[in-house]
Amino acid sequence: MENERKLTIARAMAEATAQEMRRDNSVFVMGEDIGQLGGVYGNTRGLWKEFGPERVRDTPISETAFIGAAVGAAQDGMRPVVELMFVDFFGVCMDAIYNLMAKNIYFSGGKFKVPMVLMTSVGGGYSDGGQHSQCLYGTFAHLPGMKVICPSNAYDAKGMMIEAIRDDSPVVYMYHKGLQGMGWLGTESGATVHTPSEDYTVPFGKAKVVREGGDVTLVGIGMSVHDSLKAAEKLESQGVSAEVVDLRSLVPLDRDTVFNSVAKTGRLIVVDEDYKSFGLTGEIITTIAERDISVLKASPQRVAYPDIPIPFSRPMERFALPNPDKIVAAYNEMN
Amino acid sequence: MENERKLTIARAMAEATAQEMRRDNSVFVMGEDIGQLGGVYGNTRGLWKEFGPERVRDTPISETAFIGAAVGAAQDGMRPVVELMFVDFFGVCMDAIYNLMAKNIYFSGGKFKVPMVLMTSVGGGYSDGGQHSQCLYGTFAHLPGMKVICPSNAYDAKGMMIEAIRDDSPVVYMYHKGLQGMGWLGTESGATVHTPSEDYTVPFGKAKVVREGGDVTLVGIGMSVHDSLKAAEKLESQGVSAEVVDLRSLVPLDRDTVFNSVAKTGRLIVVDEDYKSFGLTGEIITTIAERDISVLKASPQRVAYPDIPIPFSRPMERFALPNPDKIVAAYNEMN
Amino acid sequence: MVSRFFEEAMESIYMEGKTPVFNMAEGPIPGEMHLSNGQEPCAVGVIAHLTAGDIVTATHRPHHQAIAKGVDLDKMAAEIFGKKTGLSGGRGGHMHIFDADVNFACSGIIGQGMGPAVGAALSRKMRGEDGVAVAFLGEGAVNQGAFHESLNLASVWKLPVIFVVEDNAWGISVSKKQSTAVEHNAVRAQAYNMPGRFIADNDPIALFDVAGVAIEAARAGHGPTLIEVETYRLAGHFMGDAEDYRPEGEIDGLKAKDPILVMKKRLINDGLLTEDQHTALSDKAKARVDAAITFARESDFPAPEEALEKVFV
Amino acid sequence: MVSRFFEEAMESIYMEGKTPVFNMAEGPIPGEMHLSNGQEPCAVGVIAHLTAGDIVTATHRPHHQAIAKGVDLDKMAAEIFGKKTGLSGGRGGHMHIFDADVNFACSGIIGQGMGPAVGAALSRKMRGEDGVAVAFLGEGAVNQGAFHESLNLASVWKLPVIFVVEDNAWGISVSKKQSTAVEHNAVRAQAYNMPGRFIADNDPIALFDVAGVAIEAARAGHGPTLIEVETYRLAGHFMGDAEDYRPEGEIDGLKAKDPILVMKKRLINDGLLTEDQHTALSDKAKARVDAAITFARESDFPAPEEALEKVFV
Ligand SMILES: Cc1ncc(C[n+]2csc(CCOP(=O)(O)OP(=O)(O)O)c2C)c(N)n1
Ligand SMILES: Cc1ncc(C[n+]2csc(CCOP(=O)(O)OP(=O)(O)O)c2C)c(N)n1
Ligand SMILES: [Mg+2]
Ligand SMILES: [Mg+2]
Repeated sequence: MENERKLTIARAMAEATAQEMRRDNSVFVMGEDIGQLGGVYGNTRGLWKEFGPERVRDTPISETAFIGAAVGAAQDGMRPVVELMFVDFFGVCMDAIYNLMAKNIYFSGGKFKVPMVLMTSVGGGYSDGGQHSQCLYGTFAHLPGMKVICPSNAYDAKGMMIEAIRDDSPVVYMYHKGLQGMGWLGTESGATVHTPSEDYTVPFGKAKVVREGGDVTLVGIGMSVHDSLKAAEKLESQGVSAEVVDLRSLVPLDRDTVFNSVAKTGRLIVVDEDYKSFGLTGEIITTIAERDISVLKASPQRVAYPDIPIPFSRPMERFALPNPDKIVAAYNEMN
Repeated sequence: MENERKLTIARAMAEATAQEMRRDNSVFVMGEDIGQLGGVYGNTRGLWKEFGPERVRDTPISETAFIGAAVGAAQDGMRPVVELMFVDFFGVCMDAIYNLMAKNIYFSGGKFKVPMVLMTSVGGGYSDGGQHSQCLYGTFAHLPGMKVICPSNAYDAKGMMIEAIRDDSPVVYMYHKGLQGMGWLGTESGATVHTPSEDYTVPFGKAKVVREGGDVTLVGIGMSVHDSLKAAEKLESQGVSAEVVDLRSLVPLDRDTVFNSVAKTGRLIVVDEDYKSFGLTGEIITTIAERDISVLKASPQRVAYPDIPIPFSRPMERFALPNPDKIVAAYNEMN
Repeated sequence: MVSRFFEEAMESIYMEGKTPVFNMAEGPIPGEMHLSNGQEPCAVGVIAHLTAGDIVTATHRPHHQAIAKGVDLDKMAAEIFGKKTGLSGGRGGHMHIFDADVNFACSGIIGQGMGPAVGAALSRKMRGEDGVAVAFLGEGAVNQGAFHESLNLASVWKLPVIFVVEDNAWGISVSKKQSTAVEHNAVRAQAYNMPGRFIADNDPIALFDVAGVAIEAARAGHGPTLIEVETYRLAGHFMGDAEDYRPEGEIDGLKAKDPILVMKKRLINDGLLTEDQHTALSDKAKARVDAAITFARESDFPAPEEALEKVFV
Repeated sequence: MVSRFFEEAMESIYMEGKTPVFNMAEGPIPGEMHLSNGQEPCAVGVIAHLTAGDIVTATHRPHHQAIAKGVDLDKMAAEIFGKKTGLSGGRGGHMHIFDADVNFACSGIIGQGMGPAVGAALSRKMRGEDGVAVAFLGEGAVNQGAFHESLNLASVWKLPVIFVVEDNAWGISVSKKQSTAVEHNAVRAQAYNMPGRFIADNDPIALFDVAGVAIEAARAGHGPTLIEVETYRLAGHFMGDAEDYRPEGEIDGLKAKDPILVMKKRLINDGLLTEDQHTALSDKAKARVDAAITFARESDFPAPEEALEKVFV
């Protein structure tokens, strides 16, 4: 039945992009291996066949040039959807991203629009080593001028992609490899959900309470939402009722939803696959602490990636990644 | 008298580098305009004359190549001191910094050493616009594998430079333009202090209580230490005794000193010229909150740069920058 | 026809060389100030071929390029003064001159404008609309990775974009010789399978001709061209630069070649301009600039809180 | 002499082509796996001239380069298996093979090895010590900005460094034609005022000769050389690549040109090798590889907490 149609995130992203491309000629896709190959993570599959190589453009390995070009095209009336294959590669093109894409609206006093989507894969867990497994949520969210989002499931993935393409400001669309639903990568089945075939948008800056509970609030994004949900199940069997908040977007950040949840539960654990220090976990905890510390019944905790490069070897990588057991342990150790 | 000799930070950095270059032939300096010009911010003045163009090497505007080259030279037994003229330019060479310089020790299991210093100017306040005024403390401190430091005065600047040059791991040495003591830039006189002429080191990972107080802890780094000290004076006249902590290094971060201070005062304000969200202020507040929330008598506050690109126009830039009055106001509004 | 262009060019050249905006570093105009004195021919020789619909991406030294492109002079001056009436309400400043009406953008990061120029050209090509993009850069910027990536991309996709290198022999204090493996950057065009042209001696006429051919080729779908112009930086890198690194006598030598004076002499010698006409043009240009400065001075500063606006649209 | 090099080369070539490490993507070896089958000549033809003291920076496809450089085969296999006995105790993995003993480093970021090679060469030059650095890269990597910056820098400073482009015609699914404005990357050497040499048809002997000249020139202080080698990627970009983008018949055509087989035939035809000698060499290489695999398999995994060590030294 149509309304029970389930998609992977990869297919949801591709479908959203295709629908927008049909609707609006100014939308086009650009990046490495996003053409005939359909994207290393499947998120452009089918587009090359339908729209051809002019609108689904494979690029040289020249991220600075093609992301810069996307900015120029966006300013000139196009709506590029550009892929940075792995977020780990941001270092070769960050100037085009944070100093150009993210700032030209401001520098022009709002007279230039920069309607572009920069999509990029994040996350590890499959032994791809220290230059192919990072999340870097904090790195992007820290720098002003770009919206930063990451869906945890296919429904959001589609709606947020359409929202991103229609936005006149630049959007960094992060998608987690472990949620993509690619056969050759282990995948989280919870990400493959009912996804309507018509177009719809999911607005940015609205976190979602994906599980209600009264004893502790677990906050995550992307993969860590699923870790949190699994931890909530485990806590349930301990008689603890956990609420889980899926941030969905980091910029803009829905501080109210997180605050309201913590105001209710009194306890907060932030779960993050990005590096621990100077990042997402600190921001979320501070959001509560600076607003009203009295809502906290215990010291808030974080379950995050340690401040180390990502190790290749499986036991070491597993040790470093967040997981449901660590979340449960963090709860049990809360004072 | 010798022991009352005062230096600017710029001169202290140059003196430290010269002393290490005399001591150790493997030390050399590389960057744009660090030769005959002596560095745009004066921190290599005199070196070219003493050591010549082989050891004080002007480079093309090729940050990726010369920072990458510094890594290669460091791995091969040299001790490069490299300059990225403004931290704002990190985007053109961040791969060489965070994915290469910061990770090769780990990737090699500690068998490669990467003894290099990447010095870079930070900070605004003189209307240099949105691509020449950033601090980006959080951006660098978030990514593992590099030490990240910033002196607030010439004494520390010299000792930390010598410490950095002798370190076998990469050190990002940020210096604040407004503290450099360059005639043509407004300068903070509190940064120009007694600096011994002999060599000495200031260890990383030790914050310094630069003013003792009992009612509130103000935490800063670089310029924000001076803002905090001025705020402390103002608070004093209100009858409030403020303790000021100069972090000095972000990686490693001396969490204990901050915690102990807040445990004593019960109140915390973090001052930061870097963007507010997902950065330094969140990390410091969380450091306290996660360890023991009960030491906090009021919601901790932050006085930081808003999440906007840096505006050029003077009234707008002044509005956005932290300053002593904002710190005092934050204290007065604390619940 | 050519003479009309000459005069248009003259007007701009003259204005730029004299624009008093360029002489202020302190007081009302804080921050870095990169003057383009001496480099005017590079801008006018190329931009004279462009319409408002064409795209220019400029550098940290953008005034001559902006004026030649027809950026609103009042608003530009006001922007440089940080006023509310400035092009972007004071958010950008001297290194961030943006004028959507004439498709002009710039940036303070070396080499950053090249990608956007390629993209704007792509945009026109995809929509089948007329339009050429011109990216200006210094000879120092040629050694930045963005140059290589952008020229390759422009060539592979055969886009209507022109790269103009203003070779003033210096990147701040680092000479071209110290920084660049080739004598002429024009030869680097070979690495991208595109034409590379060298214009000696800051000559706006020669540049005008070469740029005309390149721009016509671009409009006709024949792809990009790289143009290198030998030019002169008559001032310091930025205001306040002591320039100790310059060999003795260099500046005096260059001042004798001031393109504004050279051009004046040439036009008068060729009988295309009389002293009187020159004075009239000169007065007109000066008046225009004075008006812009007055506008800028008299405009209000933005309200401080406006800093928080226009991060997103 | 030449024949001795031939045999050394043969040995390495043969070993690599047969190295069973390369054929495992799942189970004991997770993560991406980029095989170098078919590209062995590029590595041996150059590295045969190097000593352990010389420097090599390799790519995401590093096995052939590592083996030719003399990286400890046991420890390398163990690293790829993620074992404690691996070169870096399992922290690096297949894209991060580091062996300080033979000055070998690599990286998973396209173009990242070029800067470090320039720097290592600078280090030797500054200390007046012998040593050449060789940076390997793919033809796709040539379009990355780091290429341009590094070649220019190496040339301006006249450093002993060789850039070797392994042109296998593909960057994952994007063909060289789609990505590169010139037919031969060797011509790009002109943009850096350095020699550019092209080696056709994956020929290790021709490469050996050209590399010898280049390396000797580098050692003699004459600066860098760019070498482009036409080579063949016999496998997918990484294990699991369906390769739908390849034109029909391409792989079969390439397989017929498998350099290991070609070389064997050539040596036997030239009377430099007998079938028996070949079998003996082949057995020896296989045994060496088997031993490395056994070592890797039998080694222990690191303790999970070791992940926290070696961030700094
Ligand atoms: C990526 C980057 N690196 C360094 C700088 C600092 N910087 C500003 S202008 C300049 C020199 C530029 O030389 P050139 O390109 O020749 O232009 P010119 O100043 O001569 O007009 C440098 C190094 C910068 N703005 N961006
Ligand atoms: C900066 C960067 N961009 C993209 C990638 C993803 N990537 C890995 S290998 C590859 C293709 C490389 O092609 P080439 O340089 O020809 O080497 P080959 O794989 O053919 O050996 C790409 C695009 C990367 N690792 N780094
Ligand atoms: Mg120049
Ligand atoms: Mg290739």
